[in-house]
Amino acid sequence: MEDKKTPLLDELEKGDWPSFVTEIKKAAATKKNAKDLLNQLEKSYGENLGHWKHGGIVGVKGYGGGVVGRYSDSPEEFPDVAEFHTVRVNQVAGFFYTADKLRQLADVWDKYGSGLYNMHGSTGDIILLGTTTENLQPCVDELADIGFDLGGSGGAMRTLSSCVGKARCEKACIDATDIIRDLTLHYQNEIHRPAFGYKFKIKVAGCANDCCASTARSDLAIVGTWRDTLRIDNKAIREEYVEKGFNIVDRVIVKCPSKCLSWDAEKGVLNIIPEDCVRCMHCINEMPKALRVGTEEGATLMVGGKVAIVKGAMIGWVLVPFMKMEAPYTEFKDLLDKIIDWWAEHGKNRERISELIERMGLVTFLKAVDLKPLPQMVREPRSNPYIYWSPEEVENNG
Amino acid sequence: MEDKKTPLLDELEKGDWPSFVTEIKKAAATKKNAKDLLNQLEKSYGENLGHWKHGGIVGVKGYGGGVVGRYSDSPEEFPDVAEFHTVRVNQVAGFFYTADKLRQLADVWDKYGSGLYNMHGSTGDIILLGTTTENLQPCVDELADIGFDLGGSGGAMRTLSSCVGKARCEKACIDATDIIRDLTLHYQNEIHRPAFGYKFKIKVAGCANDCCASTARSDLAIVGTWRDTLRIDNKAIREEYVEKGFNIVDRVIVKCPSKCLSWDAEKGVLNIIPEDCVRCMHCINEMPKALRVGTEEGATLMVGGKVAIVKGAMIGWVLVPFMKMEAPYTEFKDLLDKIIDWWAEHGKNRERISELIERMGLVTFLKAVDLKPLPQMVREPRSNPYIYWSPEEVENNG
Amino acid sequence: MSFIAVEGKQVELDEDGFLVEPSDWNEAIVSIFAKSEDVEELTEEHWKVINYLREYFKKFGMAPMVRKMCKDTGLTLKQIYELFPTGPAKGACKLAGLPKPTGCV
Amino acid sequence: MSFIAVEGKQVELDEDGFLVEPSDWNEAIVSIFAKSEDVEELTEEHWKVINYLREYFKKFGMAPMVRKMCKDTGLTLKQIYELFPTGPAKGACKLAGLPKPTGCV
Amino acid sequence: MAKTDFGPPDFRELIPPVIKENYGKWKYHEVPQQGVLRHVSESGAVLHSVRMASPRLVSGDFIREISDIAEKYCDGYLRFTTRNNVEFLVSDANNVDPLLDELDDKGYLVGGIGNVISNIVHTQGWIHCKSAVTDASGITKSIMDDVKDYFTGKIALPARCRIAVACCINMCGACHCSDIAVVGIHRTPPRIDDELASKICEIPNTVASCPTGAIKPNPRTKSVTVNQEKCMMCANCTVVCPAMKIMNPAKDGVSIWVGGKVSNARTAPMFSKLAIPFLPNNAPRWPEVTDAVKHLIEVWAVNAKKGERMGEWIGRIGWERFFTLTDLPFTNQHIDDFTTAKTTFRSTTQFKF
Amino acid sequence: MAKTDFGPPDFRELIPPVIKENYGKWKYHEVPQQGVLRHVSESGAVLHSVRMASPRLVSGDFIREISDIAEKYCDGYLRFTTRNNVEFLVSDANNVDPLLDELDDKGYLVGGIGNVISNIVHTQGWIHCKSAVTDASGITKSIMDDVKDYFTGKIALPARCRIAVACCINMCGACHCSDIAVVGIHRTPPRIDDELASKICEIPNTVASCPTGAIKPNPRTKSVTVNQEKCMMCANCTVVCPAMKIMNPAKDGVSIWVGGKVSNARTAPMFSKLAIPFLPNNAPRWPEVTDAVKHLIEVWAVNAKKGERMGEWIGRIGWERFFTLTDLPFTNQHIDDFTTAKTTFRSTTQFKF
Ligand code: SRM
Ligand code: SRM
Ligand code: SRM
Ligand code: SRM
Ligand code: SF4
Ligand code: SF4
Ligand code: SF4
Ligand code: SF4
Ligand code: SF4
Ligand code: SF4
Ligand code: SF4
Ligand code: SF4
Repeated sequence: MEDKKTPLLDELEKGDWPSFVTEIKKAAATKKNAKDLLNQLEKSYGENLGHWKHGGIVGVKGYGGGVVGRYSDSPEEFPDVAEFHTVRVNQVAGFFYTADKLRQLADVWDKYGSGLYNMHGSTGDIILLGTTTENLQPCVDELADIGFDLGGSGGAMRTLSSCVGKARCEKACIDATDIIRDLTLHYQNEIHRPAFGYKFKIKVAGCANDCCASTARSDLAIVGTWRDTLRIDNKAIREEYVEKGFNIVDRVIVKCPSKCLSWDAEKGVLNIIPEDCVRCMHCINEMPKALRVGTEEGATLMVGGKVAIVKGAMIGWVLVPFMKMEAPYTEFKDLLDKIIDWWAEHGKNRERISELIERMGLVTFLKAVDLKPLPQMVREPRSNPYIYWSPEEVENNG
Repeated sequence: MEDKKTPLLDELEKGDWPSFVTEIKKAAATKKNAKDLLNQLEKSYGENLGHWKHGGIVGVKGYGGGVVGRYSDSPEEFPDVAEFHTVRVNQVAGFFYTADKLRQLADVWDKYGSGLYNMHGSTGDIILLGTTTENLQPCVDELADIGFDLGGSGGAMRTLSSCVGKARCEKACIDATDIIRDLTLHYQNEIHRPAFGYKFKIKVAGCANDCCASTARSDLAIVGTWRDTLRIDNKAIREEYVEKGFNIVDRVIVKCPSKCLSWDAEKGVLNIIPEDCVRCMHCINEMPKALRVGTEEGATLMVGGKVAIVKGAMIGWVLVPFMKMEAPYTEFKDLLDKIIDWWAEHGKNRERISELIERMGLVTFLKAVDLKPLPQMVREPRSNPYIYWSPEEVENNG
Repeated sequence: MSFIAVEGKQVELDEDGFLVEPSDWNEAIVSIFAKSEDVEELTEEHWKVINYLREYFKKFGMAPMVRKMCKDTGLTLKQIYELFPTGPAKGACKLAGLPKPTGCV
Repeated sequence: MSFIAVEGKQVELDEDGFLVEPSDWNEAIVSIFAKSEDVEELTEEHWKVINYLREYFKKFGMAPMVRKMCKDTGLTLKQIYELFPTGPAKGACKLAGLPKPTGCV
Repeated sequence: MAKTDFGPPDFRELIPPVIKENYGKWKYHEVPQQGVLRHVSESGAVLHSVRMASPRLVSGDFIREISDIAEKYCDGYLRFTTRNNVEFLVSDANNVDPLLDELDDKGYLVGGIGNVISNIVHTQGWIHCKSAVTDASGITKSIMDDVKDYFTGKIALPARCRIAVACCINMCGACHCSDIAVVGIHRTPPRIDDELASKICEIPNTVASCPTGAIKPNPRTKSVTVNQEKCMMCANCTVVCPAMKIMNPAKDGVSIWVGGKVSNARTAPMFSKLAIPFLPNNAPRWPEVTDAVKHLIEVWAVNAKKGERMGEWIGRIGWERFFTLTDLPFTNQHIDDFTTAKTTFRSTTQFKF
Repeated sequence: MAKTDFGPPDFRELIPPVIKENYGKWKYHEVPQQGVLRHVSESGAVLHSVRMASPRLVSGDFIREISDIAEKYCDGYLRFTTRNNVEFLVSDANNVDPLLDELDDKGYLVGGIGNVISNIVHTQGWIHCKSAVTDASGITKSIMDDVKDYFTGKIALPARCRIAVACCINMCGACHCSDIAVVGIHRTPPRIDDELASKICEIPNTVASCPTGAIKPNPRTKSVTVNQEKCMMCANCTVVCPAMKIMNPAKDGVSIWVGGKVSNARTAPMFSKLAIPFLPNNAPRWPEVTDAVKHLIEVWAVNAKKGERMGEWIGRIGWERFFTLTDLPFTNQHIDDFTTAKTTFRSTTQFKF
């Protein structure tokens, strides 16, 4: 292997932000495939053209997914990335690691792969970047030895991820990390053996700040919320904020979307109309030392988040305004099973659940999963007069 | 003709609001068809069912529309409304009449019709309610003698209507009544001889209060506006409003949609950020004695307003943010001709212009009528990545 | 509903004077309809329009839009009204024996 | 790309080991593929799945969705994996000579 | 050939001198009392307009009576408003009170200005339209009898409330942007007379008329078929094809929609949204409908802030609160399923319980 | 058979004792300095988290180095954030400053908390994805070099600004809800290898993959055809059918989108909207793209009120003003023409000149 020059990529070693090129070079010092990755990438930079072939269907025994196959379209030129498959390894909930655990992982990957990682992939997996077909099975076997299992790919339930949740966040209304751990274990088969028409993603955010972008990126988002009133410590408001020059009116009162807050400057008291609060988190975000989420905790379930393909991007829609989330999450799992069942049954190839709901109608979906229509589900009721009446409804109404 | 009882309709003579039943009865005193109208209506009230047949294609010489044909489905039972066509008579701009003019009208209609009127129909016409096929031509001829012409029906430009405008409103930025009079005369052929695939409505509102619901109800709405700054008389604000207890902050400042107003209580001065004002009219509406529209007057053109059939209701879309409207309105007519031409050329049967724009794309339409894309035309730019690039655009951009 | 006698046969018309049974149409009926629709004399031009309408309907199952009809026959709207004073829908379509146009009113 | 010898003929495979030329498929190839896909012995059940896939593809121009395949063959997903340890897409479809599934990954 | 294409009478010849002289020069107006507008010109000239309720459907007697009144107090000048009220255009301020007295004597209602319920915009109904599910005039009369104190200003409201009534979803009254809209609806699909259709139906037009694509040609019968599960009972096909019938007196009914507006004041114009999918079509006085309308007005009037129209109020409190406060059930029918349905789904965790 | 279906390691075994003990009991946090979070528990216990930038694509050396650092200051405990930063979980407050010093010495950047530009969420690009129009890592590095002072907090911003980069419109980085999104795009339609397609294309799937219905089966060639006028160059068909190719190095490019957000704080989540339809794909440093991003940030930073994110700012000033202030052209491409396009048209006379 001659040492090819990479003048274009070298440009990306300049500047203060940590450089992925430098990282690849570090790996390339010992790894031929990392070196050829660099070479092929340099070529792409010169031509404005990627050099990976379409397709790549490789895997390990017993699993239908978890590996994304890749072949170079110029294997003669870059023989060491002729096969360069990535392994999607299910991350630890909350992305928590210890030095030991990481080193174990690095040891395995040094042995079988390129020594390059995405920490983490956009869905949440640890992405082990590049190995050969031959190395896949032993690599996965040794990962199993250190306790790491594969994540999802293909028409499967995808690797679940969450925000840090109750582990380190005072705002968490649900135990996000426990929920994804529990669901991940419960749905191993659905994750590892693709049997759906397309991907199905679940993400869990401890509160409506949605630090894992759950409603934008998951077919089913579980977002923490509360049913009672947020907790107000007026003393702390005064001492930690107002008296220190914090402009509570400009920064909080006028920005409350439901206009349910008012500041009694004389008494130094924050008033709230509890039933009007839409639990947007803003006031709590601004005064974390004085305001806290309520105590009657649970989750709002949002269905249908995804990006543009095929029918356009969607942000998840309210499906269940409030559900208690207590281990073992039976109520949730029952509902999820119904949802997936309906989708798997009626969905076409490569049709996400929101697209199916759009095609068949929200009402049809609600009936299938035994949920009642609620005004919380819509931004507004219909404005067009194209109302469908089932014969039974006509009978019942008059 | 025996005198049938109308117990159900009689119920509608009770109460303080003026009764249409009473009106019909007044006409029925001398008119057999008004009497049979009442009888047939009584039957409808009893059965929850109308008794007019489908269709009715009658008319007068030289005109393709202006009359809505109607036949009773029970001509034996109600012989005097066996034929009961309505005549759509083009109203006077601004709905202005004199006693004399009205009496002339009543004289003709007493002679040939039921003696019943809708003052006015929803499009704006005087609706003469019910006559026979035979009477149509002489009726229309005599209407012509007193200066009344037919309005539109069918696939035609419909009778134009407007708010009262500069004739009686201080807010009018354009001469609404003159505009519809001018256009009505200019487009007589398009109004009287249906040659389009469907109706085309034009309404003119003197300002954004839109007292004739133009953007909701017309394919092309002309709405008065201004380009400079609204006029503020601070003395009047103080004396006519603030000093009389008017809460300017609650009623005006916080309700300004663009938040471009502030009230300097100390100086008694209303400040405006002129370029932020979206000319919504609210502040002017609240303090008519102190605020006035600007002086650089013109109109915003909105295209596509209509109700639900077939593709759902639309509220007109901004097509031209600002156009001077000075007689003889040549710039406007040139544009309108292009619009109608494109629509008549590409529109399907019963396809309104907004539906055609929806089907072919706003950009296609803009190109056809020689208008440039402007951010004012949209609430927001596209959020989906499905961008069409014409080969020329690709050449030009890179 | 009413009936007219056409070449000895009773032909049914609807209240607007349109044929109830499309297959009743024939040239004799055209002459009768011409009178009621203020067409003084049936010229070649009239027949051009009538034949065009019949063919269009046969082919597409519906009447052409007025603009299309003008384009296809080469006649202006004004000429159409000169030929058929009661207009394309009430006049021309009736003479052509088409179903009564039900477009918007 | 690579080639394998099947009954004396060179058959071309793509990098994933799928047939490049669908018409090359025959029963001998199934046996060869079986080995690379960890299928120890081709049973009647295997053939049931293979034949089902081929017929489905012929009829609809695409592979069935996994759930449909389970329903139609009466096999559970678990059983499919027992028959084809590398799974329906990589295993069963390959043996059936279908184009490489390109669904989502 | 008769005279054609001359257009309507010129309004310039039908306006009072004070308008002619001050045309385009009006400076401001005030409302000295409900039902009376006082417009003041830059020149100092003053015009009083007195607004009187009209049933819209009027007789020649009515036309002559208002003409007489106009002659008596306004030199014969009067106009109609875009909501079908009558306005007497009084040039001589001294005539205002006598005019008001006479109107009062005769039992005419005066009002309709500002934060009130003005006349209902409505449609033809059984009086003249073949498509009518219900009678718009009858419902209008029944509602206005009930709410007339809001017209005359006897009871105050937070803002104007514009009501419209349409006898079918063609909505000739343009209900789609009204504070409260009452719309006749069908709830059963159309029935087809195949025999008639084969003679009379312009099949491509009928197929194209269906918003949901429920209609397909049926070459066998030379007619069409309707897919019952896709049919939303809009009746559009029945407008196009006389062989399709949808009237069903036992099942048809009335729906109520709220929160629309037309003006650009404060907010953009808004569509009305479904509040009550079905009420019985109970002529001659539609008690269920009038009660519902009154109820909606009252809940709004009590809860809205000053200046908030129905839609603005709902915009502030949210639809979930609207359904709670009005105690109306939220049903399958409220959930949109037409072409842009997904844009109506709630894509935020912000809501009220 | 290998061990399967056992799932990931249990996080409970990988969290520091202070988290174990105070799990679910955190009371509040503060940010003593940029890059450092100080969480305080109801019990009074304190945890410091130090956030460090990561390129996401890292080597084994990096993994080992951060492990070493974690061992030195955090008993080996660390985590990654949902935006791929590294967080050292420091139980002993005394270790915070030494840790910061060591990171500084080693040239690592610390920051990313609060009203800053945190790490860019990005995708695989030419490094691993067959669909990549551009290289996400390269663009990310180029942008972050330019804006790093916003990451470290050296320059203040009105609010957080979340940037995402995706190498194609599949948007694996979920750009669709970002304050600023950079997305690789095609501008020419796919080319079909009919011969290959006839062998390999699952035609019904390919036809169904087209958002605009531009693809039709071609029975003659046993392949498909693309209607060029309907094709929006989305490349979805090329994902489904290997016989369709769309890469066009000379014409492909980069688009920029703005104003999206994910959190429900204050406003509902928002989609990003098109700001710049096309910039050249100019590796290795994409100067046109970095300039545009910087420009957008600067215009926003100068004009937004405190606390206003990109989309909230634009919401207040309006898109017409956005285009004026940023001096960006508004083009045909900005006007939506997909399925719900009409809901994006402006239905009010309220706008700014
Ligand atoms: C690796 C990863 C990007 C990354 O650099 O992090 C990725 C990479 C690919 N995505 Fe993705 N997606 C990744 C997260 C996402 C996300 C984000 C998320 O999951 O939160 C999205 C948006 C959310 C969503 O699902 O809607 C996403 C939306 C897509 C789509 C569009 C799906 C849609 O319904 O619109 C495709 C297209 C497809 O499935 O054919 C796609 C397809 C792909 C493919 C498989 C393209 C292909 O057909 O070859 C990419 C493989 C690249 C490779 O060679 O490794 N990827 N993809 C992410 C997965 C890593 C992980 O497992 O953690
Ligand atoms: C008379 C009038 C209602 C009234 O009581 O005032 C009316 C009556 C009819 N309208 Fe209308 N429309 C009337 C104003 C409207 C308006 C309001 C307007 O013009 O401002 C609208 C809503 C605005 C719009 O055009 O979108 C309106 C939207 C419709 C529609 C639905 C059109 C659509 O595109 O969605 C139809 C259905 C159709 O055309 O087939 C329709 C159809 C009809 C028909 C012709 C139904 C029919 O096919 O027989 C009605 C005839 C009733 C009759 O026998 O007299 N009418 N119609 C109004 C005309 C009077 C006049 O000329 O002044
Ligand atoms: C007479 C009339 C115009 C005409 O040509 O006939 C008219 C006349 C005036 N309108 Fe209007 N509007 C008239 C129909 C409308 C309509 C159309 C409708 O209701 O169908 C609207 C749109 C309603 C909507 O938004 O749905 C309308 C929305 C307004 C507004 C904005 C109201 C708002 O805040 O949303 C104003 C401003 C105000 O009231 O301060 C206004 C203001 C006015 C003023 C004050 C203008 C002026 O300075 O002279 C006039 C008297 C006030 C009044 O009646 O309350 N006018 N006005 C119409 C009377 C109808 C009636 O008999 O009730
Ligand atoms: C560490 C992390 C969660 C994790 O599990 O990894 C996290 C942690 C916190 N977030 Fe977050 N957020 C994290 C990603 C997000 C995301 C997701 C994203 O950016 O992709 C969002 C949604 C962004 C959006 O809306 O587009 C997010 C929206 C928020 C918000 C709402 C911001 C807003 O006003 O719109 C807050 C509230 C605040 O900052 O006051 C918040 C607040 C916080 C707090 C203060 C919560 C707490 O009390 O501990 C945490 C530290 C603040 C910080 O980083 O600024 N976090 N936060 C993520 C750090 C990512 C990073 O490295 O930069
Ligand atoms: S989503 Fe809420 S609970 Fe989760 S990390 Fe963010 S602020 Fe904390
Ligand atoms: S959480 Fe949001 S809605 Fe509730 S009071 Fe605070 S700012 Fe207002
Ligand atoms: S639309 Fe404007 S100009 Fe016309 S009457 Fe209403 S307020 Fe006056
Ligand atoms: S017209 Fe409307 S936008 Fe302009 S200043 Fe007045 S209230 Fe504000
Ligand atoms: S709303 Fe319907 S029923 Fe009423 S007049 Fe209009 S078309 Fe006729
Ligand atoms: S009633 Fe409406 S939805 Fe039903 S078939 Fe007719 S047109 Fe279609
Ligand atoms: S955004 Fe497109 S090119 Fe980038 S990783 Fe995802 S699928 Fe591949
Ligand atoms: S690139 Fe997209 S729009 Fe074009 S043909 Fe392919 S799928 Fe259709």
